[in-house]
Amino acid sequence: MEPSALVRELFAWAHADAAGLMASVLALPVLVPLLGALFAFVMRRWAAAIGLVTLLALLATVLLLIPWLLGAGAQGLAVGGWGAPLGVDLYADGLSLAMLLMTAVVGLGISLYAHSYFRADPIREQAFWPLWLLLLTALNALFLSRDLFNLYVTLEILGLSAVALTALAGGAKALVGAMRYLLVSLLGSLAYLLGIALLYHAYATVDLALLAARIDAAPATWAALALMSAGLILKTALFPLHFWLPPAHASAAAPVSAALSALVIKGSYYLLVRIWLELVQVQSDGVATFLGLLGAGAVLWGSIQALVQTRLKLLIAYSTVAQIGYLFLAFPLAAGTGGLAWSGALYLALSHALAKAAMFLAAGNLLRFGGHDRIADLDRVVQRLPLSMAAFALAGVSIIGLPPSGGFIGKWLLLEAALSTGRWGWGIVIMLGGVLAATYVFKVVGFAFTQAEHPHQAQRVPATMEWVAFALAVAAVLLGFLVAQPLMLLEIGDPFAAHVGGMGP
Amino acid sequence: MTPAIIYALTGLGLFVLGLYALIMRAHLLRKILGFNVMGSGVFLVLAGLGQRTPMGGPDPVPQAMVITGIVVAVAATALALSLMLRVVAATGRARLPDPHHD
Amino acid sequence: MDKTKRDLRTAGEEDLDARQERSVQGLTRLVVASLLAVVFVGLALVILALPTEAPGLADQVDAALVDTGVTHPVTAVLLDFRGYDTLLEMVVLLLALAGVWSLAEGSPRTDHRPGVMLDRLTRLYAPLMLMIAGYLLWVGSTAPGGAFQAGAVLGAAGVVLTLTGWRLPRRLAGWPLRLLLVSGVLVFIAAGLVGLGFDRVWLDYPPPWSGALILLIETVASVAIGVTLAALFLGGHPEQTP
Amino acid sequence: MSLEAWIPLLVLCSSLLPGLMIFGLDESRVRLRTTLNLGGALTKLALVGVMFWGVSQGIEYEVRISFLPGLDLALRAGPLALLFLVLSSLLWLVTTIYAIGYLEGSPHRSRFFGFFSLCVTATVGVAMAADLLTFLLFYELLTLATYPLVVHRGTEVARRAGQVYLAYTIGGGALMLFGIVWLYTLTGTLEFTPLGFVSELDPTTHPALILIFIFLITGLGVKAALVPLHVWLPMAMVAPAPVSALLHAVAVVKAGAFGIVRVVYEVFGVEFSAGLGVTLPLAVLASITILYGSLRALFQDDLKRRLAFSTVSQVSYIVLGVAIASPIATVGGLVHLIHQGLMKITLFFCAGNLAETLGVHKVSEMNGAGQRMPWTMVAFTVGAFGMIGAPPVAGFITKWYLGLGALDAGQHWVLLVLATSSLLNAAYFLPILHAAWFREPPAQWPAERSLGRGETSRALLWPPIITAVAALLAGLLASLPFSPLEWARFIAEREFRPL
Repeated sequence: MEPSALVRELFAWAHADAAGLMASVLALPVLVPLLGALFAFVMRRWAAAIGLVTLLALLATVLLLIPWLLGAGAQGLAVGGWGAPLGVDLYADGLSLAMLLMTAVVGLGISLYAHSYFRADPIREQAFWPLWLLLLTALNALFLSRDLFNLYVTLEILGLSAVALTALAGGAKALVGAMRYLLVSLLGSLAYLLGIALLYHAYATVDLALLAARIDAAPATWAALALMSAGLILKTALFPLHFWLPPAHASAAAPVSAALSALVIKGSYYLLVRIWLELVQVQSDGVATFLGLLGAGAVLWGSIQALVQTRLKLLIAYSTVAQIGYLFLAFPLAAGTGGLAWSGALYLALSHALAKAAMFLAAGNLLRFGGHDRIADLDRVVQRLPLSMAAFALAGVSIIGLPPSGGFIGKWLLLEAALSTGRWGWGIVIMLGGVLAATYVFKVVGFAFTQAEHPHQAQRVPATMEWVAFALAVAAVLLGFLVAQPLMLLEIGDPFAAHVGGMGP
Repeated sequence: MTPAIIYALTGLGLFVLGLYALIMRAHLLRKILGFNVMGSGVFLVLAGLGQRTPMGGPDPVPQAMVITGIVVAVAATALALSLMLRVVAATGRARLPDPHHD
Repeated sequence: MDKTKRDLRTAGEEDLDARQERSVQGLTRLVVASLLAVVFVGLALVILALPTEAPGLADQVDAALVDTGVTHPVTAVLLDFRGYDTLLEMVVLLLALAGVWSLAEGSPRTDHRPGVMLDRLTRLYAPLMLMIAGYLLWVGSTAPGGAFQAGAVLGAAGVVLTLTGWRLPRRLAGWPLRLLLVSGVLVFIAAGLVGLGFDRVWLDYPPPWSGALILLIETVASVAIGVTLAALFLGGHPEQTP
Repeated sequence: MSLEAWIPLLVLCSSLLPGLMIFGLDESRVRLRTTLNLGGALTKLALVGVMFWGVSQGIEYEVRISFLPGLDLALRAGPLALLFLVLSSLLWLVTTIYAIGYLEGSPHRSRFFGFFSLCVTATVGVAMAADLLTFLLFYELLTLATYPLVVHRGTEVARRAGQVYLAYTIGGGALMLFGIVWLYTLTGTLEFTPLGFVSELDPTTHPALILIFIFLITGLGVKAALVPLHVWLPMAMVAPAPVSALLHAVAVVKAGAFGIVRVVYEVFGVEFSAGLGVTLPLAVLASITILYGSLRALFQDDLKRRLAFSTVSQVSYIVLGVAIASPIATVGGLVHLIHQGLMKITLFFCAGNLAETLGVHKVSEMNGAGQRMPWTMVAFTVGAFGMIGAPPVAGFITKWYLGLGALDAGQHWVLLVLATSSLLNAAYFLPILHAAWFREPPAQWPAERSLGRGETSRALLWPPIITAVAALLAGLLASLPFSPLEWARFIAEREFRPL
């Protein structure tokens, strides 16, 4: 390059208006945790501090995005300046934003908890932070990407970091759980990737928006959708492919369990919803009904399994299996009710994230306190560890779907979608799941009042760990009061509107 | 039967064979190998079908995707092997117990 | 007498159980195999139904190649068009290493003194591999090759060295090594930021700098990849290695 | 927001805030806790008094917060709400005093009083709810807040009772939610309105409306302990006596009965309900409950269980009054909301006193109790006569109006139910009174304790005396303005289309 050209360029740099910079802000939710992970990896001693600062920065970033998107509507960013189909596009609408916000808030809670949780174990602590920050990177990248292949890479980062975090607990159960989780996750990813291969070779693009415009009901489309959906369903642990979830989620360390149940499964679910919303206009067709039936199966089977568990963490993990089922009820219910059913499912996803994180963290406190998580031997924790028990119960209120809580709003919207179109069956499943959830939640609460046969020596639980669990549970309940704002957020860019493209009739 | 189709069908075959091993084989190393065979199958489909350009030259985009895919697969395999060693150390067996009895 | 009988019976029952289990397994095998065969046939039909000619993105890549600063289309896709993918892919590699390190308690590999042959060969191969890596890196912008290929060869060199008992000096095995490991991703992110000054978005390299930036990224990345691969092979965290 | 909007919120907060503060209090801060409790109760009573005066002057107190799209959370204090509000805030004060005395020195009092306050908060919310959604919200909150009180003792029996209680109430709540959402999809509103808001719907929806009615009444019937949904109530007797008072008189069963009143009058409209043909089955169900409860009570030796089955029976008088669908019966049903509360709480306080002071839990142990604890047994006698329906105690007024209403509506069979029930009431109360007053006391009571200088401590003695006097006055002064009866008449006039 000639010197004069360089000077000209530098001059232009100084006078450039900041449009590129502004647009690139959209990449910050990915870059912030990524940089945090790199620093935490290099500077091991400072890992925890770096992690907490990163989470605060991430929350600030996402909060910054909210007014921007509320004002300017959905935003895109052609990373590298190329744009689809050559380049990779990022895109943020209300749906992505809600998921980003959920990740940042729950992530901050889990981080604060983890800071106390790992304090006595520097080796685990140093290993935890880079993996955890990479997990957040993957989630945010997943929520922002519009490119199916790029999404494959984010899915892999998500899966591998989740597996490594699960194994972090050590011990045979956690390792075996992690191993099974890894195999399942890899299998899911490959099925998804094969689907993408078919889509690319049929339509010469992997960009969701372009695909939506080009796609037609060719055999390749259906095969690809089937492969991708199967892979994602496996990763989301929808009944009957949920077998891997309870052992993994129950055997991990408390903050990891919380992250897995609250956030990680939402990643693949989000992607599935995106693909369906963009590529297939969900009508009341067989596939949607099929997904709904699996969801209903998950609600009932997961709840019943939760009910018969004798270990608290397994109970909570099966509760996750059941709650995942609710998210899939939106597929059949979306026909004719559109935004109502999807808002309901997404509202459930958000409140489940808060509530389930609170539950697992509270369970972690009980585990540390008593040294075990046998439900029948909880031994009067209701007065000995009231804050954690309150966290569990409040989170339970949201999981059950009692008013006022985020879970109630989600179930109300789903129920409204079901009943306004006269689909009683789905409505009955929604109600039944709530009653079963009440039974298993209060099974735990009941034993928290009684005395165990063999009283045990109790360990101290740091106050931070108790307060974080409590705060998340309160947030899950408060989500039931502040309904207008989250719903307004979800509206940005109209993600649930019927798209022009797609294969709908 | 163009070469592209033959590659793709071979890839599919590998995918299915690997899947069989991943599901049915008990030994973890075989499962991990099954995953690798599956992966190779997918890459073969991805790259193979990229040869259907009118000019006959390969489409570079799937090739780049395959490179990315391979690196991801290598990374995943490394983690899987490492985890397997830990599982063997912890349980004394290189196979997964029945999820309902552990 | 009784005892023998009981033992025999038990053994017989166990045998029966095992046989039953085997037959169940056989049935499962059959079911799974036939299901997979159906999947294969279905997908094969789908592939056969694809048009025999498809331009893909080859033409568009060719058309845009002049703006990338490299002449090899695959490298252009990897580092420019879909550079974001590549960045995340390097993150995957790093993540795998972080995961392996979190799992392994010290190095699981026991050191064997290498034989004379291996020892001598290593002395010969290691520099050669280094050179090949350099070549692959350099040629990547115009012909097949590039950071990952170079990194793979570097990694192999590292593996060979490791096998012969060579270890990173302890004072380098701490943060300097980790900094080297993350350098690929860091430089990639940083290079992406250059465009911001030219009113371009992140990872959009300004045209006159594009080729140079890509080469920089590739160079650092191939070293980082090579070191990561070698470290993955070693398993445990080198700081904890005896 | 205007002053009128603030008062309903303040009524909620007057128990919510002390409740939340009490949770955070250390167990030993007895005086501060007592101050918070009584301060909250008195404040609430004063605020309710202000609203009572205001409503009688025609002011409606209302506050709304937007909730779901198209749906608000709204509190409104109209005449019907006031009926329940006055009852619950008055009895809460009395029960709080009693509970402070009853639980003196026992563990976990902060938790107890915290949930106790939440319970009352939920109850006043139920009273003031201006639509079905708000109603449901507080109704479920009530379930949650009472659960820890039911299992308070932490025994295995208590835990089981809690499980049963929840199974019934949560199941009922789920049915209600189902019905409410269904109703909302038909009407687009859930606002309570005198004469109801569904009568304009297309006749094709009437089968759906009947189902919705069934869902709502079933959900409410759980708390109102309609047979066969009453099972939880006798089991919940393991809880401490103040909790029994709360369940039976102040909050829980009342919330159910009150909900049935709301649904019949202000969702469906009583005349429209009658037109749908759902009131007669409801009246039959209520009658069955009345007779079944009384019959079961007859065979209970455990005093609290006998009282519990008596509640099952008595609460259904309210439902019966509603279901007869005549203005006069309505007056009887509504006024019984108050009357039953006053009488039943008296009886439970007395039962608690006997248990605490003498260790007497069974009817068969009550011989001569009147000689050992005369004031307690006087109060008990007043309550028992009220239940039987003997004039001049409040219960007589109820039965009188129910009977008149049945005649008015031409449903003569109800008279038979009332007569039978009164006989049964007499059959299970009079032997107790006879034993307590005319039999010789035993040489030694099961577990006698000395509490204070009188027959028992003052905090335990005054509450039943106050409520017994109130029950007596409600009967004696029924024709004065602002008596429960007059207020019930005032409401009934609004709920029927002027002829």
